[in-house]
Amino acid sequence: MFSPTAIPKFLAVAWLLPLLGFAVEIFAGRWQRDRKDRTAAGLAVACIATGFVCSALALFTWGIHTGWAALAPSAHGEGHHGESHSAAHDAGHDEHAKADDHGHDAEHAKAESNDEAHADHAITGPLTGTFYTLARFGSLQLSIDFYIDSLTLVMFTMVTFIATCIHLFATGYMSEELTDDYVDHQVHTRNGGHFHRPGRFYRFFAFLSLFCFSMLGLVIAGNIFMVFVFWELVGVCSYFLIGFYVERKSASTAANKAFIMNRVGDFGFLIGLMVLWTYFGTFSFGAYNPEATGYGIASGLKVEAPHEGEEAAPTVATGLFGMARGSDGQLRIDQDVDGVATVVMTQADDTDLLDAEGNHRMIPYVLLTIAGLGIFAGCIGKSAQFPLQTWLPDAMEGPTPVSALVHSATMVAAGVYLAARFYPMFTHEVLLTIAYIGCITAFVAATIAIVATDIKKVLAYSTISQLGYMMLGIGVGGWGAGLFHLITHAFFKSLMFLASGSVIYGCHHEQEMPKMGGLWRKMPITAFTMLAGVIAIAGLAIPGTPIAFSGFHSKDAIVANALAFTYANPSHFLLFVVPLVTAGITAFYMFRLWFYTFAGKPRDHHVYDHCHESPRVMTTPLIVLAVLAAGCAIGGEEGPLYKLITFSQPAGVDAMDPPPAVAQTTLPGHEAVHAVHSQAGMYALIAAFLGTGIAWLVYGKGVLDPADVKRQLSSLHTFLSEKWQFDTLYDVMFVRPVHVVSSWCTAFDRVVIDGFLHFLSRLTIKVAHVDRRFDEGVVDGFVNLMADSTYSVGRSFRVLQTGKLRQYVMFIAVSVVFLFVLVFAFFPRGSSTSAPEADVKVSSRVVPRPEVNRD
Amino acid sequence: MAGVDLTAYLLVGAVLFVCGIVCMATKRNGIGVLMGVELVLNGANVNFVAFSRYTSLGLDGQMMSLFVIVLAAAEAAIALAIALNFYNNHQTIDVDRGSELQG
Amino acid sequence: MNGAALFWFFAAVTCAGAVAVVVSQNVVRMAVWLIVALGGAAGLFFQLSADFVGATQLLIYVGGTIVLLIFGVMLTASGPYLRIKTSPGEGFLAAGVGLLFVLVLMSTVLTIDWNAGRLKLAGLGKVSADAYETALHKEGLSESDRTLLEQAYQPSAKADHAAEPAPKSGPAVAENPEAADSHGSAPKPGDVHSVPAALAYELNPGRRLTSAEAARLAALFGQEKAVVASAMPAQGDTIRPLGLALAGLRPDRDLNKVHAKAATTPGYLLPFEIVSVHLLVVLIGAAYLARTKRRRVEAS
Amino acid sequence: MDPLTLLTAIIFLPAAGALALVAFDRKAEETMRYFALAITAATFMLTLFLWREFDSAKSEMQLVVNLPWIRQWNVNYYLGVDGISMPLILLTSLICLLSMMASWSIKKQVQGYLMLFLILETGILGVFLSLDFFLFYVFWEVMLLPMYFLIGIWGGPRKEYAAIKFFLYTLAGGVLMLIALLMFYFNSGRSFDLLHLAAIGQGKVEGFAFNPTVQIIAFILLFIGFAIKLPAFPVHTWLPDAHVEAPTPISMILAGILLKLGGYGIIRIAFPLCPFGAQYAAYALVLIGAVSIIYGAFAAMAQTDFKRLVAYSSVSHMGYVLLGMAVWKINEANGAAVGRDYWLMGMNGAMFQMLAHGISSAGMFFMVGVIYDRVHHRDLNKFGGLMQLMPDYSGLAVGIFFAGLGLPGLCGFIGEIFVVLSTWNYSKTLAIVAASGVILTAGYILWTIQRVYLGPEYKGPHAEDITPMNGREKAIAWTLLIFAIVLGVYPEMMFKVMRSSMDALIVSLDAGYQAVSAAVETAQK
Repeated sequence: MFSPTAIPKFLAVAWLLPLLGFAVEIFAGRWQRDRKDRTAAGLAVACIATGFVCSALALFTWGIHTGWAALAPSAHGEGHHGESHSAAHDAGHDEHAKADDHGHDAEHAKAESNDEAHADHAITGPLTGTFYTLARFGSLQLSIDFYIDSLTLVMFTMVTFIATCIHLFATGYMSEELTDDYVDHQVHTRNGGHFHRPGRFYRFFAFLSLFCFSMLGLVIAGNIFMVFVFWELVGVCSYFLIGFYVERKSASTAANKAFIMNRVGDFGFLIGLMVLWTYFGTFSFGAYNPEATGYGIASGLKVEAPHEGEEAAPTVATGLFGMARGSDGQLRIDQDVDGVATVVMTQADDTDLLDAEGNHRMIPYVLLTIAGLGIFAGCIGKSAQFPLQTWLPDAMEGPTPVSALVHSATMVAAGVYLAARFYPMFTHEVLLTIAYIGCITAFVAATIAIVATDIKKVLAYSTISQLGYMMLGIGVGGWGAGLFHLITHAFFKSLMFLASGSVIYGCHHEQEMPKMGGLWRKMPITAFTMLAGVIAIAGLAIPGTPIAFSGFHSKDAIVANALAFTYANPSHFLLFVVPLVTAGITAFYMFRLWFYTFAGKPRDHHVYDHCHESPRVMTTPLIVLAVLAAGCAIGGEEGPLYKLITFSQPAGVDAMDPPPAVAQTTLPGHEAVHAVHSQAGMYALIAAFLGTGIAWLVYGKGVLDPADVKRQLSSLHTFLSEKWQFDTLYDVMFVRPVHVVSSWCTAFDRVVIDGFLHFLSRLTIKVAHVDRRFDEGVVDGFVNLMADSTYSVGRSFRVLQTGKLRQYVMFIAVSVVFLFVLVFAFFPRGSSTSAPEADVKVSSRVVPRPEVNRD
Repeated sequence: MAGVDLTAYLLVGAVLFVCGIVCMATKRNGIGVLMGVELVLNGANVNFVAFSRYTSLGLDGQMMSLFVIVLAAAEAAIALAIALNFYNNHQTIDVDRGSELQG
Repeated sequence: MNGAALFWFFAAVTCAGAVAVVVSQNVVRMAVWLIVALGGAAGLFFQLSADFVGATQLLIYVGGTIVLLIFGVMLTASGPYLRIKTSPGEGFLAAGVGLLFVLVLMSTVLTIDWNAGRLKLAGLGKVSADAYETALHKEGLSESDRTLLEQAYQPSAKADHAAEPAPKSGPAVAENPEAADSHGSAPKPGDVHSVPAALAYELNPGRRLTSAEAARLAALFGQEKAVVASAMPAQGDTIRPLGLALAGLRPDRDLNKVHAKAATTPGYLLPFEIVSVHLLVVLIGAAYLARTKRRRVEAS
Repeated sequence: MDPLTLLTAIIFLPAAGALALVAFDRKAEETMRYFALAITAATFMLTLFLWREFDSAKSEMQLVVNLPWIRQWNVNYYLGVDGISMPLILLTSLICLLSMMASWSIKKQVQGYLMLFLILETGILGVFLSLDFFLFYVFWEVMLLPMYFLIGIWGGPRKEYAAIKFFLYTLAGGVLMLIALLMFYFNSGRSFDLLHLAAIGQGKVEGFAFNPTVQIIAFILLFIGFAIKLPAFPVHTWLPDAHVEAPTPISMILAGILLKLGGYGIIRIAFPLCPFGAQYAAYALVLIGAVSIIYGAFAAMAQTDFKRLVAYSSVSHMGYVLLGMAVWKINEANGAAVGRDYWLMGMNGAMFQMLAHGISSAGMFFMVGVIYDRVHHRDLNKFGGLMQLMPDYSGLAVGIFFAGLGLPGLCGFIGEIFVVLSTWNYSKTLAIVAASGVILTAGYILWTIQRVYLGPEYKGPHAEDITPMNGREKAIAWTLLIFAIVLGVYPEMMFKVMRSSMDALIVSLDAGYQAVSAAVETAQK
C-alpha cells in the first residue's frame, strides 16, 4: 500500500502538525475574545491525534516492509500485531478528537494492504535522509535529517499516543482557565487579595503543541546536531510550561532552574558536539544516500540545491556510528606513534576511512570518551540525573498534564533515548559512568521520595529514580532493557501523574498527601487506575505465572543485566545491589503514596468532603493508560514491544569486546544475561514484595506509626526531606560564586578599566591645565613672566646685592675657593684623560704626589 | 738654579694674586682697591712670563703679559677717572659709600 | 746658583711688597710698596729672560701707572679720608679667605706636574729604535729603569719620520714592546732623522710619567739638559723675537722645528692695533670723566 | 541602474535627505519625521534593489565604481559590494528604517535629530561600500560625529560623559587605524585601494610586500581600532555607558549596526591586508573573544539597569564574532590551514552572528525602550508582572530575548553554535570556555525575563502609564522577531549571499599567509 518512502512522510506530518497547531493556537488565542472557547484544545488534540495516527501508520508500513522481521524469531507476528493494534484502537476509540475517523480508516486501509506489500520492499537498516539543509561549509554540512528505525517508530508512537491522552486529559484539567477572571489562590497581591487574571487556556495548548513538535523532532532526528536543536526546544517548551503560572515566583524560578540546569548539561553536550564535529566532520548517525535509496522525501523537502558549478553536497557515505565502529560493532583501537590509544574510523564496508591526503582518520580514544561523556552530560541534564536532578521536582510547579507529559513520559526520557541512540559512540568508560550515574540517581531520588509528602513530588522523585534505572540499564549493556523500561515507564508514570492530577483537580488543588486519605471511595476510577500504575512501577508479579504488569518485565530486564554485569565485573557489585535495594524502596514509597492518598480514613474532612471524581474526559485517558501500563510489556522479553525495540539494537551491543588497550569492564553478552534472568527476576520480586509489604504494614495496616519513625530518625528525615542538601550545595557552590564573580566583573569594569580611563582623562586635564598655564605664562605673557621672574630673582638676591665693592670681591674670592675645593673634592686626580696633544700645550698630567725635579 | 723652576714662579704669582684679592677686599679706599687690581694683574703676568719661559707657550706668554700691562695702564687711567668722579660726587673715595646702585 | 739667588731675592721683594701693600693703611705707603712689588716682578721678568716685558713693566707700571695712582691719591686725598680703616673683623675674614685662596692656589700649582710633556719638547717623544735599544741594553741598567723604559715607550705604529712627533697618539697599548737587537751608539737628538721610520718608538700614552721619571728617561737617552729645554732661549734679547712675533714670524717656533707649520702666524700686529685704539678711546673717556664738574651742590 | 548611480544613491540619499530637512519648518515635526522615514525606507528599497542586482555566485567585488577623487594622493571614489558587505548593508538599511520608526519617541529638536540620524546612516553605508581605504576612513569618521551629538544631546542624565567616552574611545581607534592606513599607503607605492593592498598583503603583487613586522604592527593597530568598535574586552567600557545614555533608536543603531563595523573592519581590512599578522595574533583574538563572551555574560548578570544588561550582553555576543573569525589553525610545517572548512564555518558563523546580533540586540534595546518610554526607569528590580499588563509586548520581548539567548530556531543560535563548533579545531580550552557561555547567557537572560515580565504585579513607579504597545511599536517588534525567526530557520538566506566571497576570502588568506611566511623563511636562509 505505502512504499517505504511514505514512512518519513508520515512521521514528518506527525512531527510538523503540532507546530502548525502551535502557530494557529497562539495567534487565534490572542485574537479571539471569548475566553471560554475550547477551540484551541480541540485543535491541539486534533493535531497530536493525527500525529499518532500517522506514526501508527508509519509503524505499520515499516512492519510490512520489514516483513515483521522484528517479531519473527520467537513470537509470531500476530502477537505484536494484536498488541500494537489494540493500543492503536484504544486510542482511536477513546479520543474525542476529530482526527479519529480518518486515523481509523487509514489504519484499516493499511492493514488490508499489509499482506501483499511485504514481500518486495524489504527494509533492512534504518531509513535515513535529509529534510532540509541549514548550512554547508565545504565538506561540512548541518542539516535536518531523519533516522528511522524501529526505536524511532516506537518512540514516535508512544509519544504521540501518550500526548494524545494527556491533551485530552488537559482539556478537562485546564478547563478552569476557561474564564475571564481566573483567581490564582497561590498568589497574593500587595493589597492582600488573591491574584486575578484572564484565563490562558489557549496558551497552554499552544505550548503543549510546541512541545510535541519539539519532542517529535528530537525523536526523528537523524543527526546529533538536530538532536541538540530540538533538545533546546523541548527545554524551552518545558520552561514555558513549568512557568505557565508566570505570576507565581516559585513557578518562574522553577522554570529558570530547569532551563539553566539543562543548559549546564547542554554545555557538556556542546563539548561533545565539538569533539565529534572536529574529528568526524559529520553529525549524522547513520549512512545515508538519498539518491541510492530513493527516499524522495529528502529531495522533496530539501530546499537547498547545489549551486551551479559547485560540487553536489557530498553524501555522507558513513555516519558517526559506522565511522566509529565496524559492522561487528567493535571499536578499532590502535596505538599511534605516541602510544596513545586511538580509534581508527571505518567506512561502511569496514575498510579504513582515509582523508584527502590519504591518511587514516582517527580520533584519540580519550577524546571519544570525552565526547561520549559530554553527550551524556546533556542526558544528565535533560533526564535529571545526578548531579543535575534537582530541577525536576521543582518543575512540578507546572500544571499536572505538563508533569505527566513533559516531566515523566517524554522529555525527561529523551536523555535515556539519546543515550541509547548514541550507544555506539560510547566507550566502556562512558558506559560505566552512565551506569554509576544511573545507579546513584536511582537510589538518591528513591530515598527522597520516601519522605516527600506532596503527591506530585513523590512522583517526580520516582521519575528521577526510574530514569536512573534506565540509565543503569543502558550503562551495563542492557540497551534493550533500558529502552524497554523507558516505554513502560512512560505509560505507567504518565498514568500516575494524570491520576494525581485527577486527585488534585478533584481536591481543588490540594497536593499534600497528609491532607488526603480514603479518597478511593470518592474517586474510584482514579484510585484503581492509579493502583495499576503503582503495581506496575513497583514491579509486582505473581511468581510462576506470566501474569505481571509492565514494570515488572522491564525492571526485571534491567536487574538481570545488572546482575550479569556484576558477575562479569565483580568489583562493580554495587551496580546490582543498589538497584535492587532501590527496587524495594520504590515499591515502598509508591504504595505509601497510594495508601496515603486513597486508602485509610480521610484525614482532612474539608478536602474529603469537597472532593469529587473527575469528568469523563479525564478519566477516559486514565483507563486507557492503565490498560497499557498493565499490559504494554506483555510477554516480557519475548513480547512484541521488547522485540520491536531490540530490533534496532546496535550491532554487537550485548557482546562488545572491551577495547584491548583500555580494558576496564566487560559487558555481559546476551547469553549471560539470559542465564541470570530468572535469578535476577526473583531478587527483584522479593525486593518489590518486601517494599510493598512494609508499605502495607505501615500505611495500610498502621502497624507502625510513620510519625513515630519520623521522630526516631529525625536527622535522617530532615536530610532526606532537604533533598540531600543539593540545592543548598549548589547555591553555595555555583549560584553565589557566579553572582560574586559577576559583581567582580562589573567592579572591574568600573574600577579598573574605567578607573584607568578616568585616571588618563584626569591626567589629560592636568596636562591641559599645565598647558593652559604655560600658554598664559609663556605665550601670552612671556615678557611679563621674564620681567617678573627677573624681578623676583633680583629680589631674592637683593640681600647679596649690597652695592659694596669689597663684599663682591669677597664673594668672588670665596666662590673661587669654594669652586676649587669642589673641583678637587670631586676630581681629585683631575680629568686629564685626554691623550697628550702633540706639544701645543703643556700636558696637564696630574701625578699623585708632586715631585720636585731633581735637577 | 736648584729649586727654581716654573713652580716657584707660579707660587710667587699666586702670592701676588691673592694679595691683590685681599687688597681689593679690605681697602675701603678706592685707590687701594685699584692697587689690588694691579697686584692681581701682576700675579697673572708673572705666570704668563713663567709659562713663556718654561713651557711651549713661547712668545705668546710674553705677548699676553704685554697686553695685560698695557690694559692695566688704561684701566688705571679709567679707574682714576672714576675715582675722581666718585670723589667729586661723594667727597670721599670710600668705596663703601658708593652703594647707590644696590638693588 | 747666581740665578737662583736672584730669583729668591726678587721673589721675596715682590711678595713682601705685595703683602705690605695689603697691610699698609696709608695710601701713599701703599703706593710705594706697590712700586716695590712691581719692581720685584720686573726683576723676575728679567730673571725669566723676558727682558722686554720686564722693561715694559718698569716703564709703564712703575713709571706710568704708579705715577697716575699717586696723582689720584693726591687729587682725592683730603685729610680725614686718607686713612680709611677697615674693621678688624673684615680684615681677619679677608686674611682667612686670602690664606685659603693662597693655599688652594699653591696646592694646585704643586699638584700639577708642569714638567710632563717636556719629553716631547726635548725630542724624546719619539725615539729611534736604535736609541731605544741602546738605552735598554745599557750596562748596569737598574731594574726600575728597565721597567720604566719598557712601560713608557711602545713601538711606533706609523711609518713616519721619527723626529716628527706623532700628531695624535694611537689608542693606548699597554703591553711592553719586545726587546729588539741593539745597534750600538747612543743617539743624539738630531740623529733621529736618519733612523728608519719603522723602527721608531714613541711615548706610551697609557703610562703617565712623573717629572722625575721624565728626567730619568732623558738621562737614559743621554740628554742631561733635554728635560729642561725650553722653546725660549735662556738668554734675554727678546725684543727682536717679539717684534717678529708682532709681525707674524715666530723665531721661537722655528727654533726647534716643532712648529714647522706654525712658524708663521698672522701675528699680533692687528690685535695690538685694535687694543691701542681701544686704549685711546678709553683714555679719552677717562679724561672726560675726570673732567666732570662736581655735582655735590646740586645733589644736596 | 548603473552601479555608480545605485551605490551613490544608497550612500548619499540619506545625506541628501538631511540637507532637504533644512528646508522644513521647525514646527512641522510630524512632517519631517515622515519625510525622514520615507528617506530611510527609500534607502532600504534601494538596498533591496542592490540585493537583486547582486550575484551571489560571484566571489569578487561587484557593481564596482572607481572614480578619481584626490589625484595627488591617489585617493579614489571606489565603491563595490561583495558577499561580505551585502548582508551588512541590508542589515544597516533595515535597522535604520526600524530605528527611524522608533524615533517617534524623540520629542526635542526633532529637525536636528533627524538630520544627524540621516548623516549617520550615510556614514555607515559609506563604510560598508567603500573599497578605498581613505574613503573608508573618511566615512568612518563621518559616523563618529553625528553619533556623538545624538548621544550627547538626546541622551539620558549622564549623556555628556557617555558621549565623550564614546567619542574618545572611537577616536582613539580611528587614530590607530589612521596610523595603519599610512603604513600601508607608504609601503605600497601610495595606494589606498583595499583590493590592491590586500593583494600586496597576500604577496600577490610583484615588487611590493608588507613584511611580517609591518603586517603584525598594522594588524595590531587595526585590530585595536576595530576591537574598540566591536567591542572586545577590555576596551568595551564605552559601550554600556553609551547604550545606557543613548536614546532608544540610537541604541538600536549602535548595537545593531555600529558594533558590526568592528567585525566588518577586521574581516574586510585587518585580515586580508595582513594575513600574516592575523595568523600571528589569531590566538590572542580567540582568547579575547572567549574572554569577552564570559566576561560580558558575567557582567550582564550583575546589572540592575535593564539597558546596561543588554549592553553587556552585546559584549558577550560580539565575542563570538571575534572567536569565529580567528579560528585559523595552521600546520606549523608548511603554513597551510588545518581544517580549513572549520575556519570557513567559524568565519561564516561570525558573519552570521553579526547579522543575528544586529537583529536581536536592536530588538532588545527597542524592547527596553518601549517600557522606558512608559515608566521612565530601567531598574530591573522595579519591574515585574508586565506579562499581565502588556501581553503582546511581553510575548514579543521574550521571543527577542530568546533570540539573544541563542534558542534554536531563532537567529542567535545559528551564529553562536557555528562559531562554537568551529572552535574546538583551533583550541580545546578556549572552545570549552566559549561553550560555557551558554550557561551564563541562559542565566542572565532568564533571570531578566523573570524579573521584568513574570511575577504577579508591577513593582515600580508610573504603573498607571503602562499602556499596550501601539501599532508602530508592534510593527517594529514584529519585524525584528520575524527576521529573527526567518534567519534562525533559514540561515541559508544569508549564507548563500556570503558563500562565494567567504570561500574566496579563506582561500586567499590561506594562500597569502603561506606566501608571506615562505618569503620570510627564504629571507632567513
